[in-house]
Amino acid sequence: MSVSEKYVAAAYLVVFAFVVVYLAIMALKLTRLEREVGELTELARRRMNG
Amino acid sequence: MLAALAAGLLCAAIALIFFYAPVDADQGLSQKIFYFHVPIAFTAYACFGWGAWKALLVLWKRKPGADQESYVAIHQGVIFGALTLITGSIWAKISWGVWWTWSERQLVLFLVLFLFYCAYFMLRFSVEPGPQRENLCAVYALFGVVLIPVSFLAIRLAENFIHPTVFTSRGPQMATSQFATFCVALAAMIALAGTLYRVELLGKRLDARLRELRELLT
Amino acid sequence: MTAYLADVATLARKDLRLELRTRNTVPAMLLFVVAALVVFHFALPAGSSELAAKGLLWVAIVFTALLGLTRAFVAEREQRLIDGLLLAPCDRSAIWLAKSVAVLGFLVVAEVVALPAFALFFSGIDGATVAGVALADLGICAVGTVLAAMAVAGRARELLLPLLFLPLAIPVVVGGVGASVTGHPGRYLGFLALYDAVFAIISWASFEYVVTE
Amino acid sequence: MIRARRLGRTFGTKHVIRGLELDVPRGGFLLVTGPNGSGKTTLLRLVAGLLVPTAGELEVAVPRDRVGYLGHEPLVYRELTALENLDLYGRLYRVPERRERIGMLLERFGLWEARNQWADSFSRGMLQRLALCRTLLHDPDLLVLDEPFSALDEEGAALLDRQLAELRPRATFLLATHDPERVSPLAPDRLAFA
Repeated sequence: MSVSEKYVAAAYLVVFAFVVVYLAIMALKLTRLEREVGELTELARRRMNG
Repeated sequence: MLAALAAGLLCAAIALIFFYAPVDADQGLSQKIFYFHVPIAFTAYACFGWGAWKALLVLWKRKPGADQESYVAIHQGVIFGALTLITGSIWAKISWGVWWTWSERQLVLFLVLFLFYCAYFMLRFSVEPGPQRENLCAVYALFGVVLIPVSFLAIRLAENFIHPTVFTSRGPQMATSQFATFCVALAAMIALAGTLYRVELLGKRLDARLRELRELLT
Repeated sequence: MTAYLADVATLARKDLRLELRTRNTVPAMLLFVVAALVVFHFALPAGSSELAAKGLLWVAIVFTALLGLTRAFVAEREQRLIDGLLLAPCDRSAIWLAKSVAVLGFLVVAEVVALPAFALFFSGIDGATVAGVALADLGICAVGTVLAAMAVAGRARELLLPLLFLPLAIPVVVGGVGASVTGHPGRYLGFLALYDAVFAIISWASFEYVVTE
Repeated sequence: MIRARRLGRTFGTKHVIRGLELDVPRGGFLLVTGPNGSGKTTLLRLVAGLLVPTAGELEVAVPRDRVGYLGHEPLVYRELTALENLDLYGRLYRVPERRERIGMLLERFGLWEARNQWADSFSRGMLQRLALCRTLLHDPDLLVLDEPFSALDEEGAALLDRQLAELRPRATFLLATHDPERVSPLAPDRLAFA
């Protein structure tokens, strides 16, 4: 791998890394949303029979 | 569906770039970055344009969801802008041995736009959510899209007194095969941006709806 | 149309009278620009070219304008006086035009002192530079007033305005420095005029939305 | 004159006004009461056109130059004199015989002697009177008054009462106050905010 090839690989890696980090953030957000929905359904159930 | 398309196009693009496109005569393998760097730049422009279009809808048609869409689009634009700057500086490192060069117009323009749109977020987070924030962000987004051609012209004018352009690529004349690869790569990038845009927008709408639900219940 | 200009004149006169009464913006800008030029003198090492000094003149002008713009809507904001102007039947863009003219006036007063001081400290000022400064001022005031109104709506006002303003000032600096440094300033003055026209129109049209809450 | 359908206004996440129905005929007098922060001021600012509704519709059948608004802030420049302030607004509202009208109003509200003093030197009550002059300067058809009696001494309040009575037949009123008894003889209908 000549020097420039290493850089090419680095560039593609950076792009790939950004996408992966982005997906990770999205995943975190989804889990938070899911927990929130859980809380709300719990609240609603208590409200219904409360 | 869009996500599947994006995934497919991305794989096709990578395959084409590495196996099909001929190695460039003078720049050798480094020319491969070109297939990623420039499409990312065009995608960033597309995101800013889309953000400005949504901003126009906010001001003109008072569409309710438009402000959020404009925000997410510009957020995508800044992400792709950052990628453009990074891949651009890597390309500069390979081709000319320097991590940053003022002579590459595209790069300098992106630096200006990057500063500008970071200020967009500063503005957005310093104003209370509400009609005024939507108007301010929309107006600023429109200023941004007007700034793109103006600062492109400025950078070109600036070149002959900052230092004459020593080396800049005139955008290599592409053989048909290279051009085909380029188009696939561009389509892949735009599809990727579209997918991320939709995902983030969905996330934000879900947030808003949950907040409403929480209000109703408490 | 004359009614519109009458409103602009009324509002601009109000701003000028307020400034004469309180005298808190123009003196500050005058002192700032001269102090900046002195600082630049020490910032430039002995051997540096004359062109560098010209470039720094533009930096001084942009930051002096920034100082004036930061204070542009302070009175309207502190006593919520913007409501009084918004209630009035005049077109909201008249408020923008009047405030731009007022800030332009303050900036010109500061430059009337700054340019001779620059000629004294560094090197002479040619006609192109003065033309460049004049055209740049128009653009700076037009765009800056809208941004000042935006920044005032936010929390961190003094921090926000420079961030919003500087990226948009880059083309003005390029045009200005180009006009005063290169041999053929024509292109740059043309560019500045284009910048002024484009951004004056978009500022004029968008100000209405910037002030509605 | 003023028609609101499912009117709503939100600040950030706080719904200050939600689903408000309102119908004030021409010449009507609506008294708005309620504790602080219950949305009185928000409603008045919406009607005066200083705020944009975030939900529902609001129709005010009065052009902007026929509306007089008096808020918590007097909306006068502290570094200008009483005369200069009124002259500024008089020009903006294109009031006919501006000088005479300003003189008459200053006289009526007992500010004539202080006409050349800076608003800065005015007491809270005098500022309120100056603000009243500003509100009535262009003889508005719709008067939006947010707690007009606040900071007024006995004499000032009497002046205002007389002014309201005089304008009652030919203007529409929207008045927010804490002691409705003072104005209730004039106000047939009432809106109480929870």
